[in-house]
Amino acid sequence: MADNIPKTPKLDELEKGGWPSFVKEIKMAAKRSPMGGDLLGQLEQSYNEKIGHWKHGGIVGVMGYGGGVIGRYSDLPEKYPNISHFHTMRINQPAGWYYTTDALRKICDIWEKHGSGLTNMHGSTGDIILLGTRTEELEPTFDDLQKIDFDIGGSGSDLRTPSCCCGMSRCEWACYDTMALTYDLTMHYQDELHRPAFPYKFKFKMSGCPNDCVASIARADMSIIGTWRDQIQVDQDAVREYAERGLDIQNDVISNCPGKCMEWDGKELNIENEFCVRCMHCINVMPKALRPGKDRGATILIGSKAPIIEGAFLSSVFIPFMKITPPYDEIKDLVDRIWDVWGEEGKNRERVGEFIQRVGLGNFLDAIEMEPIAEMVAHPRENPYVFYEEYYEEDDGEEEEES
Amino acid sequence: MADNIPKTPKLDELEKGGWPSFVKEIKMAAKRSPMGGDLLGQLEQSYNEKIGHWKHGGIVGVMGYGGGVIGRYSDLPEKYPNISHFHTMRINQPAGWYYTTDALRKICDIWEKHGSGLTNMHGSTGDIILLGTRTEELEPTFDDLQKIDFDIGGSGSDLRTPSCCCGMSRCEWACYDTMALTYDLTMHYQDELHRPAFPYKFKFKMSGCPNDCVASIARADMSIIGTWRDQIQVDQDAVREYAERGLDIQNDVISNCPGKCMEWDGKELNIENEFCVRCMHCINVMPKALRPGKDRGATILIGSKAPIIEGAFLSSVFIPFMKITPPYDEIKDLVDRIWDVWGEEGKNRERVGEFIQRVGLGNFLDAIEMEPIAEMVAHPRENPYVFYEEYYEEDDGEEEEES
Amino acid sequence: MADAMQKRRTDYGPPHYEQFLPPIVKENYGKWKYHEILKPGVMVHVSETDAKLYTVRSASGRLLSIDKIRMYCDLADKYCDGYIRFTSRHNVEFLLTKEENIDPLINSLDAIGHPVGGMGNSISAIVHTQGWVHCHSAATDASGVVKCVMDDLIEYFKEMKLPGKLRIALACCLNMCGAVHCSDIAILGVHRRPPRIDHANLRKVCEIPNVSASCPTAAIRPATVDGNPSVEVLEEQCMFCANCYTVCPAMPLNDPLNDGVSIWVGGKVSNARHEPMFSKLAIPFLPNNPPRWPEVTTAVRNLVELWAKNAHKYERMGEWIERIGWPKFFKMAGIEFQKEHIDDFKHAGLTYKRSTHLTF
Amino acid sequence: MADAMQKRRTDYGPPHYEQFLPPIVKENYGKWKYHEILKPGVMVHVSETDAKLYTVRSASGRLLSIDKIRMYCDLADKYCDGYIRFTSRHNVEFLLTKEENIDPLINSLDAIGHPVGGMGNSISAIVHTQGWVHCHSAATDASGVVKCVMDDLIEYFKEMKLPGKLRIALACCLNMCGAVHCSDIAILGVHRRPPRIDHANLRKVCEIPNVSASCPTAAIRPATVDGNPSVEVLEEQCMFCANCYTVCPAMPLNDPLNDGVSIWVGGKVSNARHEPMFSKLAIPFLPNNPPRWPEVTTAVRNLVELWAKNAHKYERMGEWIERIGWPKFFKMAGIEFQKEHIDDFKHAGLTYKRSTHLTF
Ligand code: SRM
Ligand code: SRM
Ligand code: SRM
Ligand code: SRM
Ligand code: SF4
Ligand code: SF4
Ligand code: SF4
Ligand code: SF4
Ligand code: SF4
Ligand code: SF4
Ligand code: SF4
Ligand code: SF4
Repeated sequence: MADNIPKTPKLDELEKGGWPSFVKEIKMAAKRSPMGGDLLGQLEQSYNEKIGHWKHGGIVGVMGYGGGVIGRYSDLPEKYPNISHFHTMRINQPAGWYYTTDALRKICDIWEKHGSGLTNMHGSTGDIILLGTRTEELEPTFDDLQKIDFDIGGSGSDLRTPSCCCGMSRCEWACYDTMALTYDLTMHYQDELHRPAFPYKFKFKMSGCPNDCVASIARADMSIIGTWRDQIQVDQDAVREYAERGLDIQNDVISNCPGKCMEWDGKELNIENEFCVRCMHCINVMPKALRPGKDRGATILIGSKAPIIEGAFLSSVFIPFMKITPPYDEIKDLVDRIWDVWGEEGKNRERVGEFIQRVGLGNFLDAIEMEPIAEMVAHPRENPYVFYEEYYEEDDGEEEEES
Repeated sequence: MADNIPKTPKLDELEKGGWPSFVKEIKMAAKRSPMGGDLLGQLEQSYNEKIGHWKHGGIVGVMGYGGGVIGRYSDLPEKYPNISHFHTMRINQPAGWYYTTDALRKICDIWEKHGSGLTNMHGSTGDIILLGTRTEELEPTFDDLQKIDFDIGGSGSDLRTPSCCCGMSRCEWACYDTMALTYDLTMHYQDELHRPAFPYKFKFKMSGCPNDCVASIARADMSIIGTWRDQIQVDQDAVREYAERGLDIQNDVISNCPGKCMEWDGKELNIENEFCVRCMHCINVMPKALRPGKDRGATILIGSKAPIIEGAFLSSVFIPFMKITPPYDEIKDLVDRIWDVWGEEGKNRERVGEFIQRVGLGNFLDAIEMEPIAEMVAHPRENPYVFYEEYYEEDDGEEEEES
Repeated sequence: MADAMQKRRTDYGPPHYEQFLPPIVKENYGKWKYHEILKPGVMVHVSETDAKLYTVRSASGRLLSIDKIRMYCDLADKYCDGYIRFTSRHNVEFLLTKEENIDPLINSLDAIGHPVGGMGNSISAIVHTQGWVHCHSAATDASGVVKCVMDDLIEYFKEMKLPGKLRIALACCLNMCGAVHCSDIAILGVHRRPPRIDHANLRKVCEIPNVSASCPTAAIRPATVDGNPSVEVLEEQCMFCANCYTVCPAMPLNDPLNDGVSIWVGGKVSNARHEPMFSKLAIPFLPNNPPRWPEVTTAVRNLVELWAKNAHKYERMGEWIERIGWPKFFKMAGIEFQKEHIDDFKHAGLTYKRSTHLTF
Repeated sequence: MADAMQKRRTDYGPPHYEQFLPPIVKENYGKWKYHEILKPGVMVHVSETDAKLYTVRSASGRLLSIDKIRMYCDLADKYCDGYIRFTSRHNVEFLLTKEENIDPLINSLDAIGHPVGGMGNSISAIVHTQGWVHCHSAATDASGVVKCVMDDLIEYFKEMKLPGKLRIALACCLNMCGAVHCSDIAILGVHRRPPRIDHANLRKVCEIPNVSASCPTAAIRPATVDGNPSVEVLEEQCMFCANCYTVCPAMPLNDPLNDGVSIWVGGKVSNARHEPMFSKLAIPFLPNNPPRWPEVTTAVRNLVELWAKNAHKYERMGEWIERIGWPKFFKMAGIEFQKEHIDDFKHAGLTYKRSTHLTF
């Protein structure tokens, strides 16, 4: 039982209010582990001084793995000796973040034994975050995790822990099995996940439909987002029922349709599917009446990331439509080709999206042997600066390689 | 009478067809001046060889003027001696391109006497283009032009000949007097127009309303485009008349309104003017029923240009609304401040739009002592890279100039 | 020992999700037909087999002690046959097959301080990061600010009275771990003082060419200071991205006098209606004012309420602003437009207003 | 002589427009109330004073001999009291007060080969440039291509059977004298061979540092060739902008084997409905095939007709394409999408498709 719980008048203010209190959580943990008490102390000091008290990084890890642990040391180790080490372990969550209470309890037991008793459920990449332990506890923690079959997640310049929306497990709109694909890719790329060998991090995120409930288009180097190729399935009776129950189909649905491809005459909803951009809005508003088509798969996009350095990117279309079925060879082949080129020619700390922008999408496609298609661009070039690679010479009249 | 008219089987093909034939024009001119004949010959050769036959530039001009003449020499002077010199004179058109036949005939007479007899009515900046004469004819031509009060236009790194739409002279939508402003600015800036002293060219174009019939937003360093601040004037009876005569107000007008601010219940047209973006569409479609508001003036935009070097720009909003009334001091003051800063700090061959982009709009505003306003941007920044210029130091707690 | 090494497994990956799925989910996997939100934080999914699955969503706060997780487990054992899940925004979800368990579960969650909600047209949990609790880069705290903002906005979590979904995210530095760059409202910790260089140690802990190369504005140059090979920073060229610090510990930017928070608006991720959008700068700077960050909570509440009052149904923050235009937004929000709002990074020119589409 | 110099005026500027305005225009200046298009190429403006002004618009071809101008003057004297104007697209306009003069005027114009039209939902004259007739930079001819394209499209000038206005522009090189960058359809002369350097003369006619600096891609480097100080071009870095040639005559790009024409679509200038837009690359290259440029006329006609058939009323080319999406446009136009279509200049990343809004 820890007895180093300090006075924290500032933090105590954060025990009030309707939202769950992280201070209460730390205090609970502090009863079990002295780490909690020192964390409270240091944090209260941060609240007084308006500055954090952690040293910069520090490379620590688990044998045989190059990533998955974030080293962290207090910059006031004398004052807060129990958090002089306060490393984080990233544990690869099960796809879709489903657990049995049994599994969760086992994780808690391990973390009670080896760490601070504090977690993030989950980190924003998706891992289970075990928050705060000492270097010498890393290996024993891993030892115990092995026994319950939980492995370490990604960090550093490696594949990061893939994550996905709940997809088919609980959503009627999933256009492919997000959890199955996530599991499969995670297993297939264990080496890349655990041993940083890329120019920089690489993230996969899988969403079952364009609602993108895992924010994949904004934060994954490869975003795999479900969609369909055929017609939206319409149950006209159910549409009429929505209308009768007061839904203003013209204003709420049709005038919000970005494809401008819907008509409603008070009886029939007519969708010109040829111009539907698969935005999901009409389906979202009338889930009982409309459903994605039957010819389902996913759009593969590439390159999103946070702003450092080139400014933030959203992922951009790479494959407009791909059927997503085991053993997922088509995706894996694509991933391998991308990694080969980026791994070879990417600069240190250059995300794949930045790399593509630097070398040019057209050149990148050449390098991975793919054909350019119009779906990859919002619009063709506006400037006339085309790099033609060949020209005719007088003597022959034939197209020549440039000298 | 010239007798050097060559055989031109290729060009003769261009005497056929329904569109006016420039070949016929050259042939007509060739009957008066041997320049025409040699031009036909050289052009036929270009058509055979698929390449032009003019030497690069050449600086020629008229005494006391630094611009207004484009030097041009044939690269086959032995073969086509009559166009060994073939300079162009740019003559400042009257605002709105109105002429009396008397004035036009006098120009023709001068050009018959001194030049090829060929013209462009007009050049794409707006000048009268007198196409083709010899160096020794420049001064005499100018001499004669003086007598009929036509002056030379701009070329090189100077103010270029301003131009405008017909505005109030023939258009019901003109929100300010484009022709009056054009004349006034042209007269006020005669020195800048005639003596290149800028980093690069500078163009004014004035359009009376957002239809922008002189393409000012695309090709003027300063675009002055009429608009209004109050409500669109609506004649409801006339609206109903349009509807009765078959105009589909919902589909043709309302669903095309970018402000999404119109409603039509079959009887009254309701415009929420607060959200109207002054696009002109509804007015364009129903000119008898709708008119721009009464509180009229112009939006001043800055910086458009063709692609060389930074890529093409459209002009961007600088002053959302300005009353445009003589003596136009507010505009002139703005212009002077812009020219001062750009003239001082612009690089050689850097248009003002490129300059602003290079130094940053915010810094440019500081330099010309203007406040930033939200109307200047399509949206605020998306990246977090703010250059704060000051920070607090420990010792004083006061904001400090950067060291 | 060799034996031990051989037994030590690696690369076995996460447990297969299937073993964690409740039986009803396994049976109806891929067969869900539609869903309905029954009340705040509660929805039902109906399967083609007519099975019904009830979901109760509850705020977790994300930073959880093992004690709390065990409490969750107790509830899941009692009401959900021992199954539980978390969402992509770090809420906890209880999956029920018995409708009558919903209210008792909600009451039990309330009792341990975990409100139910965040579904439909509401504000869900704030996606956030580590802050002073764990990260070396933080320009503000994460959990603390989130707690204050959500305490203040809790009604919008618990009820569904907004025009559409509103997603808030917080990141404690420009690395933006999370989705700050694409959120309806984003709270971003910012530095405003150039790195203070530890000249004595720099060469020992960092490679000078790497440090120089790390700066996107080329503000860092090799220099000799007090006889030590080190670097210097052209302060007027620094925009406080902290990329140099990520690369080199001897370049810290953290600074209590100048660190604080900026507020961004109008981003979105989903493809519903409008294409995804980036968040845009609304308020360049608010001070760090722990423990309750009143300036930040007020600013966020004002933005939420302005949007709630004025947006059309289904219009996300960014869609609403796009319709009314940024000048109107700044006017209505009472935010002064400043130089800081004008982009001056690589694609700045593309953010200038290049048309006369203006309102007055 | 001194006397003569004193009398030589400069800077007197253009004549004041007022002296050239027909009396009806002077009287109703700023008082126009509405207008109506009566038939192709003919409109009436009605004033608040009830005065009526008829305008007849006729194609001039722009390159005019003084003979033709004199013929115009004769017609203007006969039908318009000696007044005449030209438009911003280089058509000639006759302003009439007597309705009965309209048809005789049209007939006289027809007789001298100048069709009437270009008003309302039609194709007006092509804004164009000098080409081989006068410019040193031209990668194609201007007047010739324009003549061929308009001969082919003349029905659309003479009639008003299009969904909206369609503006075509041509420029003979990347300097784009005109409005090629913002036209519904643009025809642009392009070079495709790097400058061929006149090493013997370069130093005499140009300053080497200026030449190097002129290249936006930094493809030009100082070099000594055959003992002459000159420059060399890294050919794979050249995108044929000809900026070096503008600065230095010893760097010509004109080349019969590689010069030709590219086609661009979807630009607009007016603020009507959609904000102004740039033209975008449709066809990267078509050969120069004088005198009738059949590849170009066919390509342009196909684009016009595709748009005419599929666009909604009032939809300009770019608005139509934006609604249906570029992939559909390429498919419908039968144009193969190629590497050349993908932007790779400074803001290239912003042209990538960053959403799942796709059609199939
Ligand atoms: C723990 C976590 C935040 C959280 O509280 O959830 C986190 C924490 C850190 N991130 Fe992150 N990132 C975390 C998700 C993200 C995300 C979100 C995501 O993955 O969906 C992003 C934005 C998306 C992206 O990848 O672009 C993100 C973008 C960054 C960046 C900027 C990368 C870039 O290319 O722009 C850095 C800087 C770096 O890599 O050097 C960074 C660096 C860091 C470091 C390692 C700090 C550093 O400078 O070395 C942080 C360690 C904090 C600590 O002390 O624990 N973190 N980081 C998230 C990982 C948990 C997990 O594994 O589940
Ligand atoms: C005559 C004219 C084309 C025509 O047939 O109408 C013309 C002709 C030339 N232009 Fe132009 N420009 C002409 C209007 C334009 C326009 C349109 C406009 O003014 O509305 C533009 C695009 C708008 C703009 O200013 O950006 C234009 C953009 C250029 C450029 C690119 C400038 C840039 O910043 O991107 C150059 C290159 C240069 O300045 O070195 C250029 C250069 C030239 C030169 C002087 C060639 C050169 O490299 O030095 C051409 C001389 C041709 C000749 O032999 O007669 N011309 N030029 C137009 C002037 C006539 C007049 O005074 O009325
Ligand atoms: C005469 C002229 C102005 C001048 O001072 O010379 C003119 C005159 C008129 N324009 Fe224009 N426009 C003239 C060039 C332009 C240009 C500039 C250009 O083409 O380079 C534009 C911008 C084009 C663009 O967006 O790319 C232009 C965009 C408009 C529009 C907007 C059309 C749209 O839907 O985008 C209107 C409104 C309409 O027609 O409904 C308009 C309307 C008009 C009206 C109806 C205005 C009026 O009430 O008198 C005039 C007759 C229209 C017609 O021709 O159908 N005018 N108009 C120009 C005739 C050029 C020609 O010979 O064809
Ligand atoms: C549980 C969860 C997925 C998961 O595997 O964890 C989920 C579940 C559902 N989402 Fe989501 N979304 C979830 C995160 C997201 C995210 C990601 C995020 O917020 O970071 C987004 C993108 C947000 C954005 O655009 O910024 C997201 C955008 C949507 C949308 C589009 C809303 C819009 O109009 O833009 C819908 C459709 C709707 O609600 O009408 C949707 C709809 C749904 C439905 C109705 C799908 C279904 O039929 O089951 C689920 C319940 C909706 C609800 O909460 O109101 N879901 N949803 C995530 C819950 C997060 C939470 O705890 O609040
Ligand atoms: S992304 Fe689509 S499939 Fe996945 S949970 Fe969200 S709505 Fe369902
Ligand atoms: S999914 Fe979106 S684009 Fe398609 S019909 Fe529905 S609302 Fe329109
Ligand atoms: S720009 Fe406006 S005012 Fe000028 S001619 Fe065109 S429609 Fe009339
Ligand atoms: S001018 Fe344009 S924005 Fe304004 S009401 Fe008319 S159509 Fe709408
Ligand atoms: S956003 Fe910055 S400070 Fe916060 S956890 Fe990520 S890297 Fe650390
Ligand atoms: S904070 Fe960023 S801009 Fe400033 S010196 Fe460091 S890397 Fe350069
Ligand atoms: S577009 Fe080029 S070739 Fe044509 S006139 Fe202008 S500068 Fe000369
Ligand atoms: S044509 Fe343009 S890109 Fe090529 S060398 Fe000359 S300046 Fe450089």
